[in-house]
Amino acid sequence: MSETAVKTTAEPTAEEVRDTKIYLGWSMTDAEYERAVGMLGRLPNYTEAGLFAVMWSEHCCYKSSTPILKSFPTTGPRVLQGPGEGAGIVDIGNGKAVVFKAESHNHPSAVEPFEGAATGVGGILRDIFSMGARPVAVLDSLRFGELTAAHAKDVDRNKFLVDQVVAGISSYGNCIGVPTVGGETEFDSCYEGNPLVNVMCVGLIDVKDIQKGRAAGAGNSIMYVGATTGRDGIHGATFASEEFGEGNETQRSAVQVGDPFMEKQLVEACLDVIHNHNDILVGIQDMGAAGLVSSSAEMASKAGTGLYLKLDDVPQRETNMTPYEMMLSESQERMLLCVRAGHEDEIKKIFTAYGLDAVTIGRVTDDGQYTLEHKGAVVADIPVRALTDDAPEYHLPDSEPARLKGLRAVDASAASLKITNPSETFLDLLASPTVASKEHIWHTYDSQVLTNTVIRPGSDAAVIRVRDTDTALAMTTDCNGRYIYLDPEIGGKIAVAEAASNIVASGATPLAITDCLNYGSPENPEVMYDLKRSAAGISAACRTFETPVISGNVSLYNETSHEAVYPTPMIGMVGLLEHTDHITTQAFKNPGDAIYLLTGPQGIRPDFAGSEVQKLTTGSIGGVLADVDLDAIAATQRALLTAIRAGFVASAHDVSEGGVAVALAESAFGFDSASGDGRENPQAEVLGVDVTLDLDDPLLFAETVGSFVVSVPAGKVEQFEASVAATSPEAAATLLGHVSDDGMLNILTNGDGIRVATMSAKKVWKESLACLLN
Amino acid sequence: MTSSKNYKVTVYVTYKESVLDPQGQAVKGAISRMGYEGIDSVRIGKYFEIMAHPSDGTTLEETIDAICDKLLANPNMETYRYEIAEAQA
Amino acid sequence: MTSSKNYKVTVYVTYKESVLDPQGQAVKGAISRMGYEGIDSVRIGKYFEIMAHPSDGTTLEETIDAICDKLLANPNMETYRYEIAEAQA
Amino acid sequence: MSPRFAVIVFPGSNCDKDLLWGIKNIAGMNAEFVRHDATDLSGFDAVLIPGGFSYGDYLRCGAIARFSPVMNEVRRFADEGKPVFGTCNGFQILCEAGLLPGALLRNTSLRFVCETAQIEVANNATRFTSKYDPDQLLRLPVAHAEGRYTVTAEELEQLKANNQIAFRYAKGHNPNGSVDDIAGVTNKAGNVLGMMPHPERAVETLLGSDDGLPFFASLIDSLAA
Ligand SMILES: Nc1ncnc2c1ncn2[C@@H]1O[C@H](COP(=O)(O)OP(=O)(O)O)[C@@H](O)[C@H]1O
Ligand SMILES: [Mg+2]
Repeated sequence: MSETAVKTTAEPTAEEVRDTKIYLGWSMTDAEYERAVGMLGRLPNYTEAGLFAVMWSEHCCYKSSTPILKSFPTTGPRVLQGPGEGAGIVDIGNGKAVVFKAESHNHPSAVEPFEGAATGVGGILRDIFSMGARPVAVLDSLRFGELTAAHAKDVDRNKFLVDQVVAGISSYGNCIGVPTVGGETEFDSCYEGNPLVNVMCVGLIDVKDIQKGRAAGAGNSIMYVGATTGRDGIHGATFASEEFGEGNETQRSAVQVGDPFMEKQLVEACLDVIHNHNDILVGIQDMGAAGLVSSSAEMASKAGTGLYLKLDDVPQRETNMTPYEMMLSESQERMLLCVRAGHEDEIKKIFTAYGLDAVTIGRVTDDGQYTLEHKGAVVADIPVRALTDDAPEYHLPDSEPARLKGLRAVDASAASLKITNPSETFLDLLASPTVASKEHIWHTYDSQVLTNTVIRPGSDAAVIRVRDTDTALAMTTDCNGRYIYLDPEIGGKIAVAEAASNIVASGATPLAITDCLNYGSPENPEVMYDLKRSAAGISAACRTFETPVISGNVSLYNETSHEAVYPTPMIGMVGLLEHTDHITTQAFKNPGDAIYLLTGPQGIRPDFAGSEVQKLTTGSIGGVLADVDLDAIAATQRALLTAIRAGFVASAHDVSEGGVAVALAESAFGFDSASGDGRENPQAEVLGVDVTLDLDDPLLFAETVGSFVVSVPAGKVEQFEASVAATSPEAAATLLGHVSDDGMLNILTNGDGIRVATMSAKKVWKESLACLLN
Repeated sequence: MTSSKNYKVTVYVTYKESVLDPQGQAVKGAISRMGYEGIDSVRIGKYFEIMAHPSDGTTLEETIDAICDKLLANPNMETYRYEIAEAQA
Repeated sequence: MTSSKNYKVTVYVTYKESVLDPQGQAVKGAISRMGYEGIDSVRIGKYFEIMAHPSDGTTLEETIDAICDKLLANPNMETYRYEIAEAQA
Repeated sequence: MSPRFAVIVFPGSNCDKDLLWGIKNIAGMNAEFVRHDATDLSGFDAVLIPGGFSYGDYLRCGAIARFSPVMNEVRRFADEGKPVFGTCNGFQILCEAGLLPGALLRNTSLRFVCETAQIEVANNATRFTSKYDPDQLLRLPVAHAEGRYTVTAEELEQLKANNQIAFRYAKGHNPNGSVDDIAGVTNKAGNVLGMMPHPERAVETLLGSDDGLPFFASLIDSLAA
C-alpha cells in the first residue's frame, strides 16, 4: 500500500481534504471521515475520500435502513435469490424463474422529469438483465401534487411533471420494446415539489442461466461495455463545486440522458453472452448508483477479491475527467463484466456484432485491495471491504410523530362526511384524479410488445403469459400513502394486503414482493418511526400472505423545505397463475350474472379514515385507521382464488379507493381482456347493475380492505356459494343482485342509493384525467 | 392586423456540451456507414421559425427571451440563441 | 489530424409548407396560453451542427449535399438549407 | 417444401421476435432472422420487416435503417416481384426507402398511442388480404407515435386509382391523423405492403384477437400459388 496518498493536479491534498472538511459537502460526517482514516491507517486523498463518501452514502449502503430491511422475511420455498443481488428471483416451475425488482428515480425526476423517469426505466431494466433474465414487463408507480389550482401551489408545474414523467417512461420503455403493463398514479399535495417515480421490472429466466455479479479469479479481466462515461449524474453538491471553473458554467449539465437504443443493444448482447458464452463469463453487473466504483467494488466484495483498474482505459465522453469524476459518474447504459483471462477478444467480438465496444479496464487481484491507476500513478488504494462490507450502519432514534395524536382525534364517522346526494358524491369520486381512469397515461405505453400480454392496464393486475407453459404471471404495484400517514403499521399491512387482493382477483397466487420505500429524512426521528412501523406492518402482512421480500430499494430525503411526503412504501407484487384458463378480469361479462360482495366476517365497515370520500367531502384526511385482520383477508382471498380456479367466477375486482360503489362501476365499465378498451366488449354499452345493499349510503364509499365485487354466471351460483363456504368459513359471500342490460347503475341501499347511467358515469371517469391535464 | 411591423424570429436550441446526444451519435454512425468521410461530429438541435410582431408595452426581444426560457429550451440541459429579422411583406 | 482546414456546417431541415406541423401548432397554443401576445405562427425544424473537413477528391459541399439529400431530410416532406463556416481552432 | 420467410432484424427492432413467433410457431412456417448487415436473401420466399425503433428512430423513423446493407437486397427482392411486408417501423422503413409512397409523421395528438384499433379491409384483392372479406372489420393492435400517413393530393389519387390502399381505420377511429384514414398501402405492383397496425400481435385469442391470422394465411396462400 502506498504510504503517502498520491495527489492529482488541482485537487486538494489529503491534508487539505481533512482541514477544509470538503467531505461534508459530500454528505460524509466527521465521524465517517475518521472511520475511513482509521480503516486506511492514513489520510485518504481526494479521490479516496470521494469513494468512501459515495459508497457510504445512504443510496449505496443503506446505512440507516439496513436494520429495518433485515427485519423483512426474505426466504421461502420458491425463493432462489433474495435481496443482495441486482434483483430477486422466484422459481415458477418448468425450469423457469421470475426475476423482479423496483427502483425509485424521485430526485432526478423532480429536477428533469423526462430524462429522470426515462433513465429510471433504463436503470431497473439493467438490474434485471444483469441477472441473466430477459425483461418482459415494466410497471410504474407515480405520485404527484394535485391537479387543481385550489389544491396546488403550482398546478402548472404539477401538470408539467405528470406529462414529462409519463413521456419519459413511454419513450424509454416503448423504444426498448418491453411492455409497460401496469402501475398506479396518485395525487396528493404532499408530493408537490417531490414527486415519486418508482419503476418495477419483471424478467423471465431459465433457472440454469442465473448470473451473479462476481469478480472472481485473480488475473481475470474486468471489461466495460456500453455508453461512454461523462460527467453526468455526479452528486449534485460536488458538481456545483469549482472543479469545472475553467469551463463555461452555462455549457455544463449534470443531467443524465437516456439512450434506449444503446440499452436495447446492451440487452441483446449481454443476454447473448450469458446464454451462449457462459463458459468465459465470470460475473456481470450493471453500473447503477455511484456507477463504476459501486459496481466494481461490489463485484469484488461478493467474490472476496481485489481489483486493479486502469482508469486511462475507461471510455470517456468528455476531456480531462478526473479519477473522482470517472468513478462517481452515473452515465447511463453501462455494464461491467468479469471475463476469464485470455477470452477478452471473444467477448469483444460478440459485442461488436451489436455495435458495442467492450474494453478491458482492469483485472481481478487476490490482495483484497481496490486499486486505481491513472496517468501512471496509483490514485486510490483501499481495502474492498472498507468500501462495502464495513460501511457504517446506524440505528437512528425514532419517536412517535406528533401528527398522529391530532389525526386520531379527527372524526371519521359516516356522519362527518355529510353525504346528502349519494349519486352526486359517486360521480365526484369517479372524477377525482386518484380514482379516475389512468387510460390517458397508459394509452401512451406500448403494453403489448413481446406478444405475451393477456391483461393490459385497466384491470386489478396485469397478466403476462409464460411461453412454452400453461402458466402466466400477474403483477401489480400498490401503496396508499394516506393510510400509512394515519397509521404506519396498519397502513403497511394494507399496502401488502391490497397488492395481494389485486393479484388474487386476477386468478393468481401471490409469490413474493419487491418494494420502494419512499420516506423523508431518516435523521428526523418521526420519519424513522414511520419507516420502522410501516416495515413492521409490511413484514407481518408478508408473513401472512407468504410473500417474502426478494428485492427492493430505499429512497430517503423525499422532502421539500422540511415537508416530507407521505410515507410511501410502494409494494410491487408478482403472482403465479397455474393455468391461463384462470385469468380473470374486473369486467362484468354478461347480463344476468349474479353479483356478490365477498368480504371478511365483518362485512363492509365504516372505514372512512384516509378514504377518498373523506378527502373529497371534508377536504382532508384523519381519524383512527381500523386495524386489519390479515388472516381473515387471506381467508377471503383463498375463497376467491379457489372459486376462480374451479371456474365459478366471471369477474372479480377488489374494493379500494372509492369503495364498493366505485368497484361496481368499474366492473360495469367493461374494460376487458387485451384491448383495455370498452369497445372490446360489445355489451359494454348496455351493461349495468341491479343490486341492493343492506347498508346506509355512506358505506357505499367505505374502503374495507380485502373485499371484492365478484360476478358469477347464473348457473354457477350454488357452486360458488358452496365453494366459498367450504374453503373459508371466515369469508362471507353476499348476493347483491345481478348484472343488468339496461345500461343503468342501479344501486339500492337503506338510504337514497345511486341511480346513474353507466355510460355517463363512465364518461366522467374516463375523461377526467385528460381534462385535468390539458 | 396591427400597424406594427412583422418579424421572422429564428430560435436555435442545442444541448449543452456535456449532455449526451444519442441522436447525433446515431446520425454520425449512419454517415460513416454510408461511406462519407470527413465528418468529425454531429450534434442535433431544434430550430423554430416564429412569425411575430411586438405587442403593446413589450419589445419582441423580451417576449422571445421569456418564451425561450420558459418553453422552447430546457435550461437544465439546453441553451438557445435567436435572430430577429424584419419579415418580407 | 490532416492538414486541411476544419469547418462548422449548420444544416436546417424544415417541413414543406404543405405539411401539417402539429408540434409547431402545439407550441403556438402553449405560448398563447402562457399569455404572450404577438406570436403569429410557429414552425419547428431540425438543426444540425456538423464539424467536418473535406476528404480526398470531394468538396465539402458535395459531401454535405449528398448527406442532406439522402439522410438528413426526407425529400417527400422536408426541405433543407445549410451554411458552411471555417471553424475556429 | 414450405416457403421460407426472412424476418429482418435491425439494431433496435423490437417486434422481430413477435413476428417470428407469429409466422413460425403459430402459422407453422419455415422462418428465420436475417441481420441488417446480411447481403443475401436467396432462398427466401418472403421478407417481413418488423416493428420497433431501428437505430432508436433517431433522426426520423426508419431513416437510418434504410441504409443498412440488407435493404439493397430487399429492394432487389421486391423488384423481382416477391412479397415484402413491413409493419409499424417496417412500414416506416419501406417508405423511407422509397419502396412505398408517402411518409409517416408524428401523430396529430403528438402522443404515442397503444390500443386495439378498428381496421377495415379496403382491398381484399392483394396477396396479403385475399382471405379477408371485402370491407371486413378487424381488431388489430396499433402502437406508435409516428403513424400519420402523409402523401400529396396527387399521390393519394394515384393510390386510389391503382387500388393501393389495403387497410383503413374505421370511420371515427383514426388514431394518428392519417390522410384518408389510411392504415396500410401496397406498392403499385402489389407485392410490397406496409401498415401501421400489427397483425402479428393478433394471432392468438388468448391475447385478445386473432384477426391477424388471415393476413398471414393470405400471404402463405399466395406463395403456394
Ligand atoms: N402509471 C400507470 N401506468 C400503467 N398503468 C397504470 C398506471 N396508473 C394506473 N394504471 C392502471 O390502471 C388500473 C387502475 O389502477 P389502480 O386504481 O391503481 O388499481 P387498484 O386500485 O386496483 O390497485 C390498473 O390496471 C393499473 O395498472
Ligand atoms: Mg384493485
